[in-house]
Amino acid sequence: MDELPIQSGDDVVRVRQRVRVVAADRGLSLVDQTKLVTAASELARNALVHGGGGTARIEVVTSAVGRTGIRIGFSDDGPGIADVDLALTDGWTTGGGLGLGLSGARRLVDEFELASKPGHGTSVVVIKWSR
Amino acid sequence: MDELPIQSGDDVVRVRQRVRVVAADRGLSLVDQTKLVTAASELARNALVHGGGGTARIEVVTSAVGRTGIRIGFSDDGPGIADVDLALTDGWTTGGGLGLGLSGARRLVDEFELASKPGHGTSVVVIKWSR
Amino acid sequence: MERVPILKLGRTLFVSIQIDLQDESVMRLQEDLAGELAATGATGVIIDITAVEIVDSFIGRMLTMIGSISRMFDAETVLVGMRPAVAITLTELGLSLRGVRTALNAEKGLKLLSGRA
Amino acid sequence: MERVPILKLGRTLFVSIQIDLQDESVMRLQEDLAGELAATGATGVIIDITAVEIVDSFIGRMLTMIGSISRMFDAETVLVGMRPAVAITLTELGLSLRGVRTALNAEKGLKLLSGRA
Ligand SMILES: Nc1ncnc2c1ncn2[C@@H]1O[C@H](COP(=O)(O)OP(=O)(O)O)[C@@H](O)[C@H]1O
Ligand SMILES: Nc1ncnc2c1ncn2[C@@H]1O[C@H](COP(=O)(O)OP(=O)(O)O)[C@@H](O)[C@H]1O
Repeated sequence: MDELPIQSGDDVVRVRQRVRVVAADRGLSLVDQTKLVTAASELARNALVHGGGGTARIEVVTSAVGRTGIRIGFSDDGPGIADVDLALTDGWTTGGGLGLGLSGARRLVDEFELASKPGHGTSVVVIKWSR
Repeated sequence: MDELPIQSGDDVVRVRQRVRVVAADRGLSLVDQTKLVTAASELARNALVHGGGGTARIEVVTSAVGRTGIRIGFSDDGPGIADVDLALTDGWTTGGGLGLGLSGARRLVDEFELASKPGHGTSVVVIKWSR
Repeated sequence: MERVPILKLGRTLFVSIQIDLQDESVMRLQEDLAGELAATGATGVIIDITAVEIVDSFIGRMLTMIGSISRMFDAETVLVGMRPAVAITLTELGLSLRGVRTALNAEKGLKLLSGRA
Repeated sequence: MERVPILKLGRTLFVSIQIDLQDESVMRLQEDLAGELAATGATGVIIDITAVEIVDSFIGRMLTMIGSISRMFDAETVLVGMRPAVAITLTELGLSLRGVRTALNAEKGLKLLSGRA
Protein backbone atom coordinates (compact mmCIF):
# COMPACT_ATOMS: atom_id res chain seq x y z
CA MET A 1 0.00 0.00 0.00
CA ASP A 2 1.13 3.47 -0.88
CA GLU A 3 0.24 6.54 1.07
CA LEU A 4 0.92 9.87 -0.60
CA PRO A 5 0.47 13.40 0.76
CA ILE A 6 -1.62 15.94 -1.16
CA GLN A 7 -0.37 19.35 -0.17
CA SER A 8 0.49 20.99 -3.48
CA GLY A 9 -0.10 20.87 -7.21
CA ASP A 10 3.07 18.82 -7.50
CA ASP A 11 1.62 16.27 -5.10
CA VAL A 12 -1.47 15.94 -7.29
CA VAL A 13 0.82 15.14 -10.22
CA ARG A 14 2.66 12.55 -8.09
CA VAL A 15 -0.62 10.86 -7.15
CA ARG A 16 -1.50 10.62 -10.85
CA GLN A 17 1.87 9.14 -11.70
CA ARG A 18 1.73 6.60 -8.90
CA VAL A 19 -1.80 5.50 -9.81
CA ARG A 20 -0.70 5.11 -13.42
CA VAL A 21 2.21 2.86 -12.45
CA VAL A 22 0.11 0.66 -10.16
CA ALA A 23 -2.73 0.40 -12.69
CA ALA A 24 -0.39 -0.49 -15.56
CA ASP A 25 1.37 -2.97 -13.33
CA ARG A 26 -1.90 -4.75 -12.56
CA GLY A 27 -2.78 -5.06 -16.20
CA LEU A 28 -5.59 -2.52 -16.48
CA SER A 29 -6.26 -1.61 -20.11
CA LEU A 30 -4.92 1.71 -21.36
CA VAL A 31 -8.41 3.20 -21.37
CA ASP A 32 -9.10 1.98 -17.83
CA GLN A 33 -5.75 3.32 -16.65
CA THR A 34 -6.59 6.69 -18.16
CA LYS A 35 -10.03 6.73 -16.55
CA LEU A 36 -8.66 5.84 -13.13
CA VAL A 37 -5.81 8.34 -13.31
CA THR A 38 -8.25 11.05 -14.40
CA ALA A 39 -10.62 10.25 -11.53
CA ALA A 40 -7.67 10.32 -9.13
CA SER A 41 -6.65 13.70 -10.48
CA GLU A 42 -10.11 15.14 -9.82
CA LEU A 43 -10.29 13.75 -6.29
CA ALA A 44 -6.76 14.72 -5.35
CA ARG A 45 -7.40 18.26 -6.56
CA ASN A 46 -10.60 18.39 -4.50
CA ALA A 47 -8.73 17.25 -1.38
CA LEU A 48 -6.19 20.01 -2.03
CA VAL A 49 -8.44 22.85 -3.13
CA HIS A 50 -11.62 22.22 -1.16
CA GLY A 51 -10.19 20.12 1.68
CA GLY A 52 -7.10 22.19 2.35
CA GLY A 53 -4.82 19.21 1.72
CA GLY A 54 -5.02 15.51 2.57
CA THR A 55 -3.71 12.10 1.60
CA ALA A 56 -4.22 9.41 -1.04
CA ARG A 57 -3.91 5.68 -0.22
CA ILE A 58 -3.44 3.42 -3.18
CA GLU A 59 -3.79 -0.34 -2.79
CA VAL A 60 -4.39 -3.46 -4.80
CA VAL A 61 -7.49 -5.40 -3.77
CA THR A 62 -9.17 -8.63 -4.76
CA SER A 63 -12.92 -8.97 -5.18
CA ALA A 64 -15.11 -11.77 -3.80
CA VAL A 65 -15.07 -13.39 -7.24
CA GLY A 66 -11.30 -13.12 -7.49
CA ARG A 67 -10.92 -10.04 -9.69
CA THR A 68 -7.99 -7.71 -9.11
CA GLY A 69 -8.67 -4.04 -8.63
CA ILE A 70 -7.05 -0.78 -7.63
CA ARG A 71 -8.56 0.95 -4.65
CA ILE A 72 -7.75 4.56 -3.89
CA GLY A 73 -8.87 6.38 -0.78
CA PHE A 74 -8.69 10.15 -0.55
CA SER A 75 -9.15 11.89 2.75
CA ASP A 76 -8.82 15.36 4.12
CA ASP A 77 -9.70 17.26 7.29
CA GLY A 78 -11.28 20.16 5.47
CA PRO A 79 -14.70 21.74 5.96
CA GLY A 80 -16.56 18.70 4.63
CA ILE A 81 -19.58 18.67 2.34
CA ALA A 82 -22.97 19.62 3.76
CA ASP A 83 -25.13 18.16 1.00
CA VAL A 84 -23.45 15.15 -0.59
CA ASP A 85 -26.18 14.56 -3.17
CA LEU A 86 -25.92 18.13 -4.35
CA ALA A 87 -22.13 17.90 -4.54
CA LEU A 88 -22.51 14.86 -6.79
CA THR A 89 -24.70 16.76 -9.25
CA ASP A 90 -23.13 17.53 -12.62
CA GLY A 91 -22.24 21.18 -12.77
CA TRP A 92 -22.66 21.93 -9.09
CA THR A 93 -19.74 23.88 -7.66
CA THR A 94 -19.12 26.25 -4.78
CA GLY A 95 -16.04 27.68 -6.43
CA GLY A 96 -14.80 28.46 -9.87
CA GLY A 97 -14.80 24.87 -11.11
CA LEU A 98 -16.94 23.11 -13.67
CA GLY A 99 -18.59 21.00 -10.98
CA LEU A 100 -17.71 17.83 -12.89
CA GLY A 101 -15.01 16.54 -10.53
CA LEU A 102 -17.07 14.37 -8.19
CA SER A 103 -19.82 13.39 -10.62
CA GLY A 104 -17.34 12.77 -13.43
CA ALA A 105 -14.97 10.76 -11.25
CA ARG A 106 -17.88 8.59 -10.17
CA ARG A 107 -18.65 7.76 -13.80
CA LEU A 108 -15.01 6.86 -14.47
CA VAL A 109 -14.67 4.17 -11.79
CA ASP A 110 -16.48 0.94 -10.87
CA GLU A 111 -17.11 1.75 -7.22
CA PHE A 112 -17.42 5.11 -5.56
CA GLU A 113 -18.08 5.99 -1.95
CA LEU A 114 -18.22 9.49 -0.58
CA ALA A 115 -18.43 10.14 3.15
CA SER A 116 -18.37 13.59 4.63
CA LYS A 117 -19.52 15.40 7.72
CA PRO A 118 -19.47 19.19 7.81
CA GLY A 119 -16.57 20.20 10.01
CA HIS A 120 -15.03 16.73 9.93
CA GLY A 121 -13.44 16.41 6.54
CA THR A 122 -14.19 14.32 3.52
CA SER A 123 -13.27 10.85 2.42
CA VAL A 124 -13.76 9.37 -1.03
CA VAL A 125 -12.95 5.77 -1.92
CA VAL A 126 -12.93 4.51 -5.50
CA ILE A 127 -12.19 1.11 -7.03
CA LYS A 128 -11.49 0.16 -10.62
CA TRP A 129 -11.54 -3.59 -11.39
CA SER A 130 -9.37 -5.10 -14.06
CA ARG A 131 -11.40 -6.82 -16.76
CA MET B 1 -10.87 46.12 7.10
CA ASP B 2 -12.52 48.52 4.68
CA GLU B 3 -16.22 49.15 4.53
CA LEU B 4 -17.48 51.01 1.48
CA PRO B 5 -21.00 52.16 0.68
CA ILE B 6 -22.64 51.17 -2.61
CA GLN B 7 -25.23 53.81 -3.38
CA SER B 8 -24.27 54.99 -6.86
CA GLY B 9 -22.37 54.09 -9.99
CA ASP B 10 -19.46 56.10 -8.63
CA ASP B 11 -19.47 53.94 -5.52
CA VAL B 12 -19.22 50.81 -7.70
CA VAL B 13 -16.12 52.30 -9.32
CA ARG B 14 -14.67 53.07 -5.89
CA VAL B 15 -15.22 49.49 -4.75
CA ARG B 16 -13.34 48.28 -7.84
CA GLN B 17 -10.48 50.66 -7.20
CA ARG B 18 -10.20 49.71 -3.55
CA VAL B 19 -10.26 45.99 -4.33
CA ARG B 20 -7.56 46.52 -6.93
CA VAL B 21 -5.30 48.31 -4.45
CA VAL B 22 -5.74 45.68 -1.74
CA ALA B 23 -5.24 42.79 -4.17
CA ALA B 24 -2.12 44.32 -5.70
CA ASP B 25 -0.82 45.09 -2.23
CA ARG B 26 -1.19 41.44 -1.20
CA GLY B 27 0.70 40.22 -4.22
CA LEU B 28 -2.12 38.68 -6.26
CA SER B 29 -1.03 38.16 -9.86
CA LEU B 30 -2.28 40.64 -12.44
CA VAL B 31 -4.73 38.08 -13.81
CA ASP B 32 -6.04 37.24 -10.33
CA GLN B 33 -6.39 40.94 -9.51
CA THR B 34 -8.38 41.43 -12.68
CA LYS B 35 -10.62 38.46 -11.92
CA LEU B 36 -11.32 39.63 -8.38
CA VAL B 37 -11.98 43.24 -9.39
CA THR B 38 -14.33 42.05 -12.13
CA ALA B 39 -16.23 39.79 -9.73
CA ALA B 40 -16.46 42.70 -7.26
CA SER B 41 -17.81 44.93 -10.01
CA GLU B 42 -20.59 42.44 -10.79
CA LEU B 43 -21.57 41.98 -7.17
CA ALA B 44 -21.42 45.67 -6.29
CA ARG B 45 -23.63 46.44 -9.28
CA ASN B 46 -26.10 43.77 -8.16
CA ALA B 47 -26.24 45.26 -4.66
CA LEU B 48 -26.94 48.64 -6.24
CA VAL B 49 -29.31 47.68 -9.03
CA HIS B 50 -31.16 44.69 -7.58
CA GLY B 51 -30.61 45.34 -3.87
CA GLY B 52 -31.31 49.07 -3.88
CA GLY B 53 -27.87 49.85 -2.46
CA GLY B 54 -25.69 48.21 0.16
CA THR B 55 -22.12 47.89 1.39
CA ALA B 56 -18.89 46.11 0.52
CA ARG B 57 -16.48 44.92 3.22
CA ILE B 58 -12.99 44.17 2.03
CA GLU B 59 -10.56 42.32 4.27
CA VAL B 60 -7.39 40.33 4.16
CA VAL B 61 -7.73 36.79 5.52
CA THR B 62 -5.47 33.82 6.13
CA SER B 63 -6.50 30.25 5.37
CA ALA B 64 -6.07 27.24 7.63
CA VAL B 65 -2.94 26.32 5.67
CA GLY B 66 -1.51 29.83 5.90
CA ARG B 67 -2.41 31.26 2.50
CA THR B 68 -3.28 34.93 2.22
CA GLY B 69 -6.52 35.88 0.56
CA ILE B 70 -8.84 38.80 -0.06
CA ARG B 71 -12.34 38.38 1.26
CA ILE B 72 -15.11 40.68 0.10
CA GLY B 73 -18.59 40.66 1.57
CA PHE B 74 -21.44 42.40 -0.22
CA SER B 75 -24.70 42.97 1.56
CA ASP B 76 -27.90 44.81 0.90
CA ASP B 77 -31.38 45.07 2.42
CA GLY B 78 -33.14 44.69 -0.90
CA PRO B 79 -35.91 42.28 -1.89
CA GLY B 80 -33.62 39.23 -1.71
CA ILE B 81 -33.53 36.28 -4.09
CA ALA B 82 -36.30 33.70 -3.94
CA ASP B 83 -34.54 30.91 -5.82
CA VAL B 84 -30.81 31.05 -5.26
CA ASP B 85 -30.00 28.10 -7.54
CA LEU B 86 -31.91 29.72 -10.36
CA ALA B 87 -30.17 33.06 -9.81
CA LEU B 88 -26.83 31.27 -10.12
CA THR B 89 -27.72 29.85 -13.51
CA ASP B 90 -25.84 31.29 -16.48
CA GLY B 91 -28.10 33.63 -18.38
CA TRP B 92 -30.88 33.88 -15.83
CA THR B 93 -31.97 37.45 -15.21
CA THR B 94 -35.07 39.26 -13.99
CA GLY B 95 -33.88 42.47 -15.55
CA GLY B 96 -32.28 43.48 -18.78
CA GLY B 97 -28.90 42.02 -17.84
CA LEU B 98 -26.98 39.16 -19.33
CA GLY B 99 -27.56 37.04 -16.24
CA LEU B 100 -23.83 36.35 -16.00
CA GLY B 101 -23.14 38.47 -12.93
CA LEU B 102 -23.61 35.93 -10.17
CA SER B 103 -22.60 32.81 -12.10
CA GLY B 104 -19.65 34.56 -13.73
CA ALA B 105 -18.44 36.10 -10.47
CA ARG B 106 -18.51 32.64 -8.89
CA ARG B 107 -16.23 31.31 -11.61
CA LEU B 108 -13.79 34.18 -11.10
CA VAL B 109 -13.13 33.57 -7.41
CA ASP B 110 -11.96 30.66 -5.25
CA GLU B 111 -14.82 30.70 -2.75
CA PHE B 112 -18.32 31.97 -3.17
CA GLU B 113 -21.21 32.03 -0.74
CA LEU B 114 -24.61 33.48 -1.46
CA ALA B 115 -27.22 33.85 1.26
CA SER B 116 -30.56 35.46 0.71
CA LYS B 117 -34.05 35.45 2.13
CA PRO B 118 -36.88 37.07 0.20
CA GLY B 119 -37.70 40.28 1.97
CA HIS B 120 -34.51 40.24 4.01
CA GLY B 121 -31.79 41.27 1.64
CA THR B 122 -28.87 39.46 0.08
CA SER B 123 -25.34 38.74 1.15
CA VAL B 124 -22.55 37.43 -1.04
CA VAL B 125 -19.09 36.60 0.26
CA VAL B 126 -16.19 35.82 -2.05
CA ILE B 127 -12.55 34.93 -1.43
CA LYS B 128 -9.61 34.90 -3.78
CA TRP B 129 -6.46 33.23 -2.47
CA SER B 130 -3.03 34.32 -3.52
CA ARG B 131 -1.03 31.57 -5.20
CA MET C 1 -20.39 61.26 -14.37
CA GLU C 2 -17.35 61.48 -16.62
CA ARG C 3 -17.82 61.39 -20.36
CA VAL C 4 -15.72 59.57 -22.93
CA PRO C 5 -14.79 61.85 -25.84
CA ILE C 6 -15.30 60.82 -29.48
CA LEU C 7 -12.81 61.95 -32.11
CA LYS C 8 -13.58 62.03 -35.81
CA LEU C 9 -10.72 61.50 -38.25
CA GLY C 10 -11.78 61.13 -41.85
CA ARG C 11 -14.56 58.56 -41.96
CA THR C 12 -13.61 56.93 -38.70
CA LEU C 13 -14.71 57.64 -35.15
CA PHE C 14 -12.02 57.12 -32.52
CA VAL C 15 -12.80 56.44 -28.89
CA SER C 16 -10.04 55.97 -26.38
CA ILE C 17 -11.37 54.97 -22.98
CA GLN C 18 -9.15 56.51 -20.32
CA ILE C 19 -11.45 56.57 -17.33
CA ASP C 20 -12.75 54.03 -14.85
CA LEU C 21 -16.00 53.21 -16.60
CA GLN C 22 -19.12 53.48 -14.58
CA ASP C 23 -22.33 52.17 -16.07
CA GLU C 24 -23.70 55.63 -16.83
CA SER C 25 -20.55 56.59 -18.71
CA VAL C 26 -20.74 53.51 -20.92
CA MET C 27 -24.40 54.07 -21.66
CA ARG C 28 -23.68 57.67 -22.45
CA LEU C 29 -20.86 56.65 -24.78
CA GLN C 30 -23.23 54.32 -26.58
CA GLU C 31 -25.71 57.14 -27.08
CA ASP C 32 -23.07 59.61 -28.15
CA LEU C 33 -21.67 57.15 -30.68
CA ALA C 34 -25.10 56.44 -32.15
CA GLY C 35 -25.61 60.18 -32.47
CA GLU C 36 -22.27 60.68 -34.18
CA LEU C 37 -22.83 57.78 -36.55
CA ALA C 38 -26.19 59.18 -37.56
CA ALA C 39 -24.83 62.71 -37.94
CA THR C 40 -21.57 62.03 -39.74
CA GLY C 41 -22.03 58.88 -41.78
CA ALA C 42 -18.74 57.55 -40.45
CA THR C 43 -18.00 54.03 -41.75
CA GLY C 44 -15.84 52.83 -38.90
CA VAL C 45 -15.50 53.02 -35.13
CA ILE C 46 -12.30 52.23 -33.29
CA ILE C 47 -12.57 51.76 -29.55
CA ASP C 48 -9.22 51.67 -27.82
CA ILE C 49 -9.38 49.84 -24.49
CA THR C 50 -5.64 49.73 -23.85
CA ALA C 51 -6.16 51.61 -20.60
CA VAL C 52 -9.20 49.62 -19.49
CA GLU C 53 -8.34 47.43 -16.52
CA ILE C 54 -11.57 45.47 -16.31
CA VAL C 55 -14.51 44.66 -18.54
CA ASP C 56 -17.40 43.16 -16.62
CA SER C 57 -20.63 41.76 -18.04
CA PHE C 58 -22.30 45.16 -18.23
CA ILE C 59 -19.43 46.89 -19.97
CA GLY C 60 -18.93 43.86 -22.22
CA ARG C 61 -22.55 43.91 -23.23
CA MET C 62 -22.37 47.62 -24.04
CA LEU C 63 -19.32 47.04 -26.23
CA THR C 64 -21.13 44.27 -28.11
CA MET C 65 -24.15 46.55 -28.49
CA ILE C 66 -22.01 49.36 -29.87
CA GLY C 67 -20.90 46.85 -32.52
CA SER C 68 -24.50 46.04 -33.41
CA ILE C 69 -25.59 49.68 -33.41
CA SER C 70 -22.76 50.71 -35.71
CA ARG C 71 -23.76 47.98 -38.15
CA MET C 72 -27.20 49.56 -38.32
CA PHE C 73 -25.51 52.68 -39.59
CA ASP C 74 -23.45 50.61 -42.01
CA ALA C 75 -20.30 51.12 -40.01
CA GLU C 76 -17.98 48.58 -38.45
CA THR C 77 -16.58 48.62 -34.93
CA VAL C 78 -13.14 47.35 -34.02
CA LEU C 79 -12.05 46.93 -30.43
CA VAL C 80 -8.32 47.43 -30.01
CA GLY C 81 -5.78 47.00 -27.23
CA MET C 82 -7.52 44.45 -25.04
CA ARG C 83 -5.23 43.44 -22.19
CA PRO C 84 -4.46 39.73 -21.83
CA ALA C 85 -5.82 39.68 -18.27
CA VAL C 86 -9.06 41.23 -19.47
CA ALA C 87 -9.44 38.63 -22.22
CA ILE C 88 -8.84 35.79 -19.76
CA THR C 89 -11.33 37.24 -17.28
CA LEU C 90 -14.02 37.85 -19.90
CA THR C 91 -13.71 34.27 -21.03
CA GLU C 92 -14.09 32.91 -17.52
CA LEU C 93 -17.01 35.23 -16.94
CA GLY C 94 -18.67 33.55 -19.90
CA LEU C 95 -18.72 36.49 -22.29
CA SER C 96 -17.46 36.14 -25.82
CA LEU C 97 -17.93 39.61 -27.36
CA ARG C 98 -19.22 37.75 -30.37
CA GLY C 99 -19.80 40.03 -33.30
CA VAL C 100 -17.19 42.59 -32.35
CA ARG C 101 -13.99 42.58 -34.33
CA THR C 102 -10.72 42.96 -32.50
CA ALA C 103 -7.24 44.12 -33.43
CA LEU C 104 -4.00 44.54 -31.53
CA ASN C 105 -3.80 48.32 -31.78
CA ALA C 106 -5.40 51.33 -33.43
CA GLU C 107 -3.14 51.10 -36.48
CA LYS C 108 -4.08 47.47 -37.15
CA GLY C 109 -7.70 48.34 -36.41
CA LEU C 110 -7.63 51.02 -39.09
CA LYS C 111 -6.17 48.55 -41.57
CA LEU C 112 -8.97 46.13 -40.77
CA LEU C 113 -11.53 48.86 -41.44
CA SER C 114 -10.00 49.99 -44.71
CA GLY C 115 -9.75 46.37 -45.82
CA ARG C 116 -13.50 46.21 -46.04
CA ALA C 117 -14.99 46.93 -49.47
CA MET D 1 6.29 24.75 -11.29
CA GLU D 2 7.37 23.81 -14.78
CA ARG D 3 6.50 26.07 -17.65
CA VAL D 4 5.30 25.07 -21.10
CA PRO D 5 7.25 26.89 -23.81
CA ILE D 6 5.54 28.74 -26.66
CA LEU D 7 7.15 28.78 -30.08
CA LYS D 8 6.31 31.33 -32.74
CA LEU D 9 6.63 30.28 -36.35
CA GLY D 10 5.30 32.80 -38.82
CA ARG D 11 1.87 33.84 -37.64
CA THR D 12 1.28 30.71 -35.61
CA LEU D 13 2.03 29.95 -31.98
CA PHE D 14 3.04 26.35 -31.31
CA VAL D 15 2.69 24.72 -27.93
CA SER D 16 3.75 21.15 -27.36
CA ILE D 17 2.86 19.91 -23.92
CA GLN D 18 5.57 17.53 -22.77
CA ILE D 19 5.20 17.69 -19.02
CA ASP D 20 2.78 16.29 -16.48
CA LEU D 21 0.48 19.27 -16.25
CA GLN D 22 -0.20 20.64 -12.83
CA ASP D 23 -2.90 23.26 -12.45
CA GLU D 24 -0.48 26.14 -12.04
CA SER D 25 1.36 25.20 -15.22
CA VAL D 26 -1.85 25.19 -17.26
CA MET D 27 -2.95 28.53 -15.85
CA ARG D 28 0.46 29.92 -16.58
CA LEU D 29 0.28 28.61 -20.14
CA GLN D 30 -3.08 30.33 -20.56
CA GLU D 31 -1.64 33.62 -19.35
CA ASP D 32 1.49 33.29 -21.44
CA LEU D 33 -0.57 32.54 -24.55
CA ALA D 34 -2.87 35.51 -23.95
CA GLY D 35 0.22 37.67 -23.55
CA GLU D 36 1.79 36.35 -26.76
CA LEU D 37 -1.44 36.78 -28.72
CA ALA D 38 -1.74 40.38 -27.53
CA ALA D 39 1.91 41.08 -28.27
CA THR D 40 2.41 39.34 -31.61
CA GLY D 41 -0.89 39.38 -33.44
CA ALA D 42 -0.51 35.69 -34.23
CA THR D 43 -3.56 34.36 -36.05
CA GLY D 44 -3.35 30.75 -34.97
CA VAL D 45 -2.46 28.58 -32.01
CA ILE D 46 -1.61 24.90 -32.29
CA ILE D 47 -1.56 22.93 -29.06
CA ASP D 48 -0.03 19.50 -29.41
CA ILE D 49 -1.22 17.11 -26.71
CA THR D 50 0.26 13.96 -28.20
CA ALA D 51 2.28 13.43 -25.03
CA VAL D 52 -0.55 14.27 -22.64
CA GLU D 53 -1.73 11.16 -20.82
CA ILE D 54 -4.76 12.61 -19.09
CA VAL D 55 -7.00 15.63 -19.43
CA ASP D 56 -9.20 16.14 -16.38
CA SER D 57 -11.95 18.72 -15.93
CA PHE D 58 -9.57 21.47 -14.90
CA ILE D 59 -7.15 20.97 -17.77
CA GLY D 60 -10.06 20.53 -20.17
CA ARG D 61 -11.62 23.77 -19.06
CA MET D 62 -8.33 25.59 -19.52
CA LEU D 63 -8.00 24.23 -23.06
CA THR D 64 -11.52 25.39 -23.91
CA MET D 65 -10.75 28.79 -22.44
CA ILE D 66 -7.59 29.10 -24.49
CA GLY D 67 -9.80 28.62 -27.55
CA SER D 68 -12.13 31.43 -26.45
CA ILE D 69 -9.31 33.76 -25.47
CA SER D 70 -7.60 33.31 -28.80
CA ARG D 71 -10.83 34.24 -30.59
CA MET D 72 -10.83 37.54 -28.70
CA PHE D 73 -7.51 38.24 -30.31
CA ASP D 74 -8.87 37.18 -33.68
CA ALA D 75 -6.87 33.96 -33.67
CA GLU D 76 -7.98 30.36 -33.85
CA THR D 77 -6.83 27.46 -31.68
CA VAL D 78 -6.47 23.89 -32.88
CA LEU D 79 -5.85 21.01 -30.50
CA VAL D 80 -3.84 18.23 -32.11
CA GLY D 81 -2.80 14.72 -31.17
CA MET D 82 -5.44 13.81 -28.61
CA ARG D 83 -5.04 10.18 -27.56
CA PRO D 84 -8.08 7.93 -28.02
CA ALA D 85 -8.08 7.01 -24.31
CA VAL D 86 -8.11 10.70 -23.42
CA ALA D 87 -11.03 11.39 -25.75
CA ILE D 88 -13.02 8.48 -24.29
CA THR D 89 -12.30 9.59 -20.73
CA LEU D 90 -13.21 13.22 -21.41
CA THR D 91 -16.53 12.14 -22.82
CA GLU D 92 -17.32 10.00 -19.79
CA LEU D 93 -16.27 12.83 -17.52
CA GLY D 94 -18.89 14.96 -19.24
CA LEU D 95 -16.63 17.45 -20.93
CA SER D 96 -17.06 18.31 -24.58
CA LEU D 97 -14.31 20.84 -25.36
CA ARG D 98 -16.98 22.64 -27.36
CA GLY D 99 -15.59 25.48 -29.40
CA VAL D 100 -12.09 24.08 -29.74
CA ARG D 101 -11.13 22.73 -33.14
CA THR D 102 -9.19 19.51 -33.29
CA ALA D 103 -6.93 17.84 -35.85
CA LEU D 104 -4.99 14.59 -35.96
CA ASN D 105 -1.56 16.15 -35.94
CA ALA D 106 0.29 19.46 -36.18
CA GLU D 107 0.51 19.30 -39.96
CA LYS D 108 -3.26 18.84 -40.35
CA GLY D 109 -3.78 21.54 -37.72
CA LEU D 110 -1.73 24.00 -39.72
CA LYS D 111 -3.75 23.21 -42.83
CA LEU D 112 -6.92 23.88 -40.90
CA LEU D 113 -5.56 27.24 -39.79
CA SER D 114 -4.37 28.32 -43.22
CA GLY D 115 -7.71 27.26 -44.65
CA ARG D 116 -9.35 30.15 -42.92
CA ALA D 117 -9.54 33.25 -45.07
N1 LIG E 1 -12.75 17.28 -0.44
C1 LIG E 1 -13.73 18.20 -0.39
N2 LIG E 1 -13.92 18.95 0.73
C2 LIG E 1 -14.91 19.87 0.79
N3 LIG E 1 -15.75 20.14 -0.23
C3 LIG E 1 -15.61 19.43 -1.37
C4 LIG E 1 -14.60 18.43 -1.52
N4 LIG E 1 -14.73 17.89 -2.75
C5 LIG E 1 -15.75 18.55 -3.36
N5 LIG E 1 -16.29 19.47 -2.52
C6 LIG E 1 -17.44 20.36 -2.80
O1 LIG E 1 -18.22 19.80 -3.85
C7 LIG E 1 -18.31 20.73 -4.94
C8 LIG E 1 -18.34 19.98 -6.26
O2 LIG E 1 -17.10 19.33 -6.45
P1 LIG E 1 -16.65 18.92 -7.91
O3 LIG E 1 -17.76 18.14 -8.53
O4 LIG E 1 -15.34 18.23 -7.81
O5 LIG E 1 -16.55 20.26 -8.72
P2 LIG E 1 -15.51 21.49 -8.61
O6 LIG E 1 -14.31 20.99 -7.86
O7 LIG E 1 -15.25 21.82 -10.03
O8 LIG E 1 -16.26 22.56 -7.87
C9 LIG E 1 -17.11 21.64 -4.78
O9 LIG E 1 -17.32 22.89 -5.40
C10 LIG E 1 -16.98 21.72 -3.26
O10 LIG E 1 -17.87 22.66 -2.73
N1 LIG F 1 -28.32 41.66 -4.54
C1 LIG F 1 -29.42 41.17 -5.14
N2 LIG F 1 -30.66 41.39 -4.64
C2 LIG F 1 -31.76 40.89 -5.24
N3 LIG F 1 -31.73 40.16 -6.38
C3 LIG F 1 -30.54 39.90 -6.93
C4 LIG F 1 -29.32 40.37 -6.36
N4 LIG F 1 -28.29 39.94 -7.13
C5 LIG F 1 -28.84 39.24 -8.14
N5 LIG F 1 -30.18 39.20 -8.03
C6 LIG F 1 -31.14 38.51 -8.93
O1 LIG F 1 -30.48 37.49 -9.64
C7 LIG F 1 -30.59 37.71 -11.05
C8 LIG F 1 -29.33 37.27 -11.74
O2 LIG F 1 -28.24 38.10 -11.37
P1 LIG F 1 -26.96 38.21 -12.27
O3 LIG F 1 -26.49 36.82 -12.56
O4 LIG F 1 -26.00 39.13 -11.62
O5 LIG F 1 -27.48 38.79 -13.64
P2 LIG F 1 -28.05 40.24 -14.02
O6 LIG F 1 -27.63 41.18 -12.93
O7 LIG F 1 -27.41 40.49 -15.33
O8 LIG F 1 -29.54 40.07 -14.10
C9 LIG F 1 -30.89 39.19 -11.21
O9 LIG F 1 -31.56 39.46 -12.42
C10 LIG F 1 -31.73 39.45 -9.97
O10 LIG F 1 -33.05 39.06 -10.17
